[in-house]
Amino acid sequence: MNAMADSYVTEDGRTIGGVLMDLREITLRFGGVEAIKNISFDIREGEIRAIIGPNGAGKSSMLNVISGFYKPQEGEVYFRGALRPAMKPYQVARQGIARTFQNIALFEGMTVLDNIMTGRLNYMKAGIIKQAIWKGAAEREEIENRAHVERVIDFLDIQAIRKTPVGRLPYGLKKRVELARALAADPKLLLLDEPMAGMNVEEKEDMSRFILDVNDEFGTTIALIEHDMGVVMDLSDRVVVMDYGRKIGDGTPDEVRGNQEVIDAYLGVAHD
Amino acid sequence: MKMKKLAALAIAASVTAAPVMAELVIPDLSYRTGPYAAGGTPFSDGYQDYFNLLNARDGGIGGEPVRILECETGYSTERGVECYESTKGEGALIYQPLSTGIAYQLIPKTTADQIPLHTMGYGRTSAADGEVFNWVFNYPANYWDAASVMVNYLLDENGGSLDGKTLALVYHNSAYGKEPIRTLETLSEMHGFNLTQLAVDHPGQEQKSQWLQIRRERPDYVLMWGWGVMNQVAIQEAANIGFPMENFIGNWWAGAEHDVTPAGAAANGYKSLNMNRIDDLPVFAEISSLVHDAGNAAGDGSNIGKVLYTRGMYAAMLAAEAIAKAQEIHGVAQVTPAMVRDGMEALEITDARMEELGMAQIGPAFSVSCQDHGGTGFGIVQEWDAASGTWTALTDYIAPDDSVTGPLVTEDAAAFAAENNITPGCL
Amino acid sequence: MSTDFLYLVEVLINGLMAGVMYSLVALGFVLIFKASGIFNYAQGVMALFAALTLAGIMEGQVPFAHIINAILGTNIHHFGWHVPAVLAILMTIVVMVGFAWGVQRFVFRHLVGQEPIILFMATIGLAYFLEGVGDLMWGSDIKTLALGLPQGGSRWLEDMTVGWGGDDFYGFYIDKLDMVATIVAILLVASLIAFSQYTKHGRAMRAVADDHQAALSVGISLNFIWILVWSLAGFVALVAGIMWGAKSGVQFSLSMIALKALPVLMLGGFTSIPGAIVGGLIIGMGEKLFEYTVGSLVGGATENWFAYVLALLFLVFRPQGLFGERIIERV
Amino acid sequence: MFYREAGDFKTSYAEDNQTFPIKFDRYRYWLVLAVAYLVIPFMINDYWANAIFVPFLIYAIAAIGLNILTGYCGQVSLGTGGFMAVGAYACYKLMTAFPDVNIVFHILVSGGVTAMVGAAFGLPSLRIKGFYLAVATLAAQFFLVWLFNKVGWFYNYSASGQISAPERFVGPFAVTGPNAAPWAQYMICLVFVTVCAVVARNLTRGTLGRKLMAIRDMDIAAEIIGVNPLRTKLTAFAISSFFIGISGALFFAVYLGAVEVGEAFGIQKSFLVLFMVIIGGLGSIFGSFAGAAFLVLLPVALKFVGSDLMGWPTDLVSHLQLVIIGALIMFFLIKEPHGLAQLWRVTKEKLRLWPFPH
Repeated sequence: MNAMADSYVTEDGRTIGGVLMDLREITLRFGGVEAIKNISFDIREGEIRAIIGPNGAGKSSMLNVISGFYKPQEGEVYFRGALRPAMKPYQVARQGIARTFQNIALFEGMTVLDNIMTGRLNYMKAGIIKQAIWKGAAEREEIENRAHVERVIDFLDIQAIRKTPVGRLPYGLKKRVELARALAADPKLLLLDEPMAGMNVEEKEDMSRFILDVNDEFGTTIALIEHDMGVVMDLSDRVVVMDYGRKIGDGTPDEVRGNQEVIDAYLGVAHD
Repeated sequence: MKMKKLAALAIAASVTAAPVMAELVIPDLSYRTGPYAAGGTPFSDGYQDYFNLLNARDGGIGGEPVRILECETGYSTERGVECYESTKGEGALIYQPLSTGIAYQLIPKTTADQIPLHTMGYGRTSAADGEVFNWVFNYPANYWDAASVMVNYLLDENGGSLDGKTLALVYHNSAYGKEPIRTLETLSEMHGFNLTQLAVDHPGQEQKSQWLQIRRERPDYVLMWGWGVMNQVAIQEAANIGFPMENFIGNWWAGAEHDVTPAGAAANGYKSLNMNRIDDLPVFAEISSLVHDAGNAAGDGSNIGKVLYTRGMYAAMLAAEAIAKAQEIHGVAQVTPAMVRDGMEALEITDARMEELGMAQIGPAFSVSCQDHGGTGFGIVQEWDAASGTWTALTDYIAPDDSVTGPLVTEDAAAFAAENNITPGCL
Repeated sequence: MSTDFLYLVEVLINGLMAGVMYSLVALGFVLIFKASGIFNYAQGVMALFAALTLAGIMEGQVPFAHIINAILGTNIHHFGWHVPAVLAILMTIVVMVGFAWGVQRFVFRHLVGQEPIILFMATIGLAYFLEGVGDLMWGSDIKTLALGLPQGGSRWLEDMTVGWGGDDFYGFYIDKLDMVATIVAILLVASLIAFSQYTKHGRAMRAVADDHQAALSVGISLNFIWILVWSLAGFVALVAGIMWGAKSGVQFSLSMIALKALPVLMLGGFTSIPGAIVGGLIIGMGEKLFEYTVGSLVGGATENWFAYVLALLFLVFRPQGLFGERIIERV
Repeated sequence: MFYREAGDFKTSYAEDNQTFPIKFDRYRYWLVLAVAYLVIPFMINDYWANAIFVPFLIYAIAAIGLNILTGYCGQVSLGTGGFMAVGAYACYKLMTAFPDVNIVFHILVSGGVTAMVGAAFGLPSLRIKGFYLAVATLAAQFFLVWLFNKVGWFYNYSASGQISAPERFVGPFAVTGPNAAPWAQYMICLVFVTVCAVVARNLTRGTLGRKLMAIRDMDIAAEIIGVNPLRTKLTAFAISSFFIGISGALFFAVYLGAVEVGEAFGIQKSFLVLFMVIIGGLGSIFGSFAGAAFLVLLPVALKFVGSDLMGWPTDLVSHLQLVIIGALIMFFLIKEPHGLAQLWRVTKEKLRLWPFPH
C-alpha cells in the first residue's frame, strides 16, 4: 500500500511478498486512556516485522488488536487484501493468525503433545459422533495431524518431553512449547509477544535461530515484540517503534537506528 | 443399649438367599439419623420394644421367638432399598418402612418377592384396594381418610355446615404433602367451603410467605400436612401471627411431642389427628419392667408413652396379631411371609382383644378383608396442653366419609392396575 | 392507603427481615473465603454444631453419652445441672475456637496452596465429619434453646398501624425475633468491621485477605490468622444457629440453612461483608415479592429456586457479584 | 517386575495413542471386562445387584458425565440432581407414551432431552465462572425439581406425584419393573456403562477433549488459538448432561423403579456425584469409577462392619459412618489432592520401577 508494493528478495535470499496485513489508523482506548493513537503500518508476506518501544508503549495492545482480543475504537484491519470485519479472537485464529504470549499461556494440565496438538484444532473437522466412534474418521485425522505435530516437535527439538505435563517444565522449555503450539497451526501470520523475555544469552540464541528457521523454512510471516534491541535489529526486516501509544518510527533496522525520535524515546528524553 | 453381638456373619447372610427358619424375623427399617430422626426414633423404639416384650413375656409369638433386624435408612430411598435387599433374604415376614418414598419403592418389590408390606397411615393410599394391591396393607387408616376425618370433625364443630368457611391447607411440597388435596377438593365442593392451598418447599425452615398470606386472608381453619422441621416452624409461625391454635389442625404425622415443644407455651391448644389413642396404657408398665429394666430397650428408654412410640408399638401389635392369626390359619408356628399375608387379610382387631393386650382402645376395632386392606379409617382429634406437656384426646374415633374416599381409592387403584397390567382379584 | 399496597409493603419488610437471617449465615462464608479462599461448605453444619453444643451445655447433657453407654453398658445422660445462658455461650465459643484450631492444625495446614476445588472438597469432608460428631456428642433429637428470645408479631406495631388501611387490613406484622436478628446482625457487622479496622489482629487479617505473600513478608503468622478467621466464622455460626434454632428448635435440618445463604453470596460477592448484608436483603425481598405476586399463580413454593434465579440473573450482568472484587482478564 | 514398559516399543501413532499403552494394563482391562460380562452375571443376586452393582454402575455414568464438564472443561456444576431428574422424567414420559418402543431407545432419547436442557442451563457459563457458576447451577437444580413436582403432566397426573416404571423388556428379558432378574438389571446397566465409558474416553482423547481442557486451563488463551468458548462450553454441558440423563433414566427405570423427584433427585444427589468426581479424580474416566465405587461401597461396608459384624446400635453406626467418611475424604485430600485416580497412577509408577526404586 505504499512505495514498497512489489515483492523483492532480501540479501540472504528470502522472498518478501506483498502486504499480508495492513493496519490503518488504529486507535484503542481503555476508558479515557488512549493506549494506541492513530497508528498505521503493514506487514508483508514472508518478512519478520518487529514492534519495539519502551514499557507501556502499547506494543502488547497492538498485538492484541491484531489477534482480535481487543477491538479498536477507530481504524481498520485489512488481512490478505480484505477488510476484516469485527471478529471474535477464535475467528481471527481460524483465519490463520497464531500467537504466543508474554506470560506463557500454555494449558498447564495437559501434556506437551496435547498442547501442541491444540494448535491443529482448526484443521480437525470430525464431528462429535465421529469422535465418539473414534475408529475411522476421527482416528485417521488424529494420526495425520499427529504426524504434522511430530514434525514441529522434531524441528524444535523437544522430542524427549512429549508426554510430560507442561506444568512440570522449566521456563525456557515452556516458551519453546508455546512456539511449537503456534507453529503447529501452520499460521499465515505468527505473532510473538516477547519470545525471549527472561531468557539467558544461550537460550536467546537458540530462540533466535528457531525464529529465523521458521521464517526461512516455512516462509511464515512473523510479527514480534521484543525488548532486546540487539536481537531485534539482527532478526527483523522492518521495525515499528512505538512510544506512549504513538508510532514514532517505521523502517528497516538501519533507518530506525538513525531516527532521532527513537533515540530520544530510548534514552528517556522528556516529552513536552 | 448393650452391644449385642450378632454372631451371624452377615456377608454370608446377605449373599445367601436361603434363610435359616428358626425364628420369626421382623426387619425394622428405622431412621435414627438425618432430618427426620426425631420422628423415626420413637416409632422404632415402640416397634422393637413390643416385640421384645413378646419375647420376654410370651417367648415370642405362638412359641416362636422374634428376631428383629434393625436397619438404618436415614429416610433415604436408596438406603431403604439396600436395607430391604439385605434383610429379605433372612426370611423377613413383614416390612414397615415408615417412609412414603421407601413404601413406593417396596410396593412392587414386595409384591414380586411375596412379602407383605404394612404402611400404617402413610404410603400409597389406594393400597387400601386389596384386590389390586394383594401384598400391601395400610390399615387402620390412610391420608384420604385423615382429610375426611378432619372435615367431619370441623362439620361437627360448626353445627353440620362449613358453607362459606375457608380452609387453608399448608402442605409439604412432596408426594406425601399433596396426598389430601384431591379429597379436600371433592369435600369442598360437597360442603361448600373454600380451600386455599399453601405449599411449603422442603425442608420448610422458611415459611414467612405462607403465614403472612394466612394472616392476610384469615382462613377459618388451617390444616397441615407436614413432617420434620416443617412442623416445628409452622407451629411457631402460627403462634407468631397470632393464629388461634384451636383452629390449627395437623395430620397424624404433625402431632407428636417434638413438633410442639420448640414453640413452648405458644403451642398450647394446637390440635392434630391421631390414629391411635395416647392414654397411659397398662402395657407400658409391662414394657418398662420386662424390657427396659432388663436392659433390652431399643433406644434410651426415654420415649415410652410418646405419641410416635405408641404408634410404633401399635404397629408392632398389629403385626404380631397378624402373625398369630397366620399361625392359627395354617396351623404352624413357623410361618412364612405368604402365610403372614393371609393372617393380615384375615386380621380382626376387637376391643376385647386390645383390652386383653393391655392397650384398651389404642385403636378402633376393625377387620381386614381381601377387598379392603385399609381398615376403618377412624381417627381422633387430640389437643396439646403446653403446661402439662401432654396430648389429650378431644374426641372419640371419628369416621371418615367413605362415600368420598371410596371412589377415589377405586379410581386410583384401577389406574395403577391398568399401568402395571394387574388383573384385580383375591389371592 | 389501599390495603393491597400496605400488604405489599408488609411483604417487602418481611422479605428484608428474612434477608437478614440469610445474611447471618452468609457472613460466616465470607469471613473464611476472604481470608483463605476456602469456600466453606461446612458453614451450615457449623451452625448446627454450635447450636447443639450450646443447647447441650445448657441442659447439662453428657457429651457422647450414647457411645459411652453403648461401650460401658452404663446409662448416663445428664449431669443433672443447668448452665446459665451466658456461661454456656462462653463455653460454646471456647468449643468453637478449639474446633477452629483443630481444623487448621489437622486439615488446612496440610492443604496450603491447593486449588480452590480441593479446599472446597475438604470442607465437604469436614461437614460430614462435624455432622457425625455433633450427632454422637449430643444425640439427634430436637432440642429447645431456652434463651428467652422474644418471638411473635409485635402487637404494638400492629395496633399502631391498623388504622392505616381498610377493614381487611390488620396492621403491619413484624416478628420480634426478626427485629432481634436485625439488631444482632448490625452489632455483628459493626464489631467485625471495628475489629478489622482498629485492632492489630484485625488489620493483620485484612492484610492476609489482600495478599498472602505480602502479609507473610511483614511477619504475620498465616496460621494464627486462619485459626482466628475460623473462630470468628464459628462465632458467626453460633449466632446464626441461635437465631434459626429459636424458630425450629435445634435439629439436623439447621445444617441446610447454608442453602439459603448461597444465593446471597452469589449476589453479594464471596469477599464482601457489606455484600453479604445487602445481598441478603435483596434476596429476601426479591423472593418474598415473587412469591407474593407470581408464586400464587404458578402453585407456590417458588422461593427456593427463585432466590437462585434472581442471583443468577444478577450475575449475568455483573459476574463478580455486587461487591465482589472485579475480575480482570489479561493475556 | 511385571509392570514393564521397557521393550514395549510403539511403531505407529495409533499404538501410541491407545487408551492403555502398557501391555499389562491392557490385559488387566480385558480381564476386568471378562469378569464383568462373563462371571458376575452368573453369580449376582438381588442384594448384590440392588445394593451394590446397579447403583455403582449408574453413579459411574453420572460421574463420567459430570467429570466431562467439571474435570475436563473446568465448569463446576451442582445441577446434576436436576439433570438426572430430567432424564428420569423424560424416560417415564416416553415409556408411558410409547409402550411398544424398546426401553433402550427411551433411555438414549432421555439422554438427548437432558442434553438439550443441560445446554440451555449452560448458557450463563459464558459469563459466570468458578464457584459463582457452581452456585448458579443450583438454580437449575431447584427449578427443575420444583417443576417436576408442580406440573402434573410430567407425572401423568397421578394422585401422589410419584412416577413408577412399568415393566419393559429387552428381548424376552424384563429389565424394569419388580420382576426383572438381577442379572438383567445388572447387564443393561453394564452395557450402558461400557458404551458410555468408551464414548467418553474417545471424546476426551481427541480434538474435543483438548478443546475442553484448553478452556479449563486457560479460557482466554484457548479462545485466541481458535476455540469458540461458548460453543465448547455448551457442548460440554450437553455431552455431560447426555450421560447424566442416561444415568437418571436408569436410576429411575432400572434401579429404583419408583421415584419422587425431591427425594431421589434433590440437592444431595448433586453434591454426591460431585464428591464422586473429586474424590475419584478430576479429568479421569477411571477416577469416575473409583469415586463412584468409593461412595457407594464405603457406607455399605461400614454398615456391614459396624452393625452386622460388631453388632453396634444402628444409629451409632450411621453417625460413626459420617465421621469416618468425612475423615477419610479429608485424609485422602491431604495425601493425594488429585483423587484416587492420581493415587493409582503414583502407585503404578512406583510399581513400574519396582524392585529397583532408583
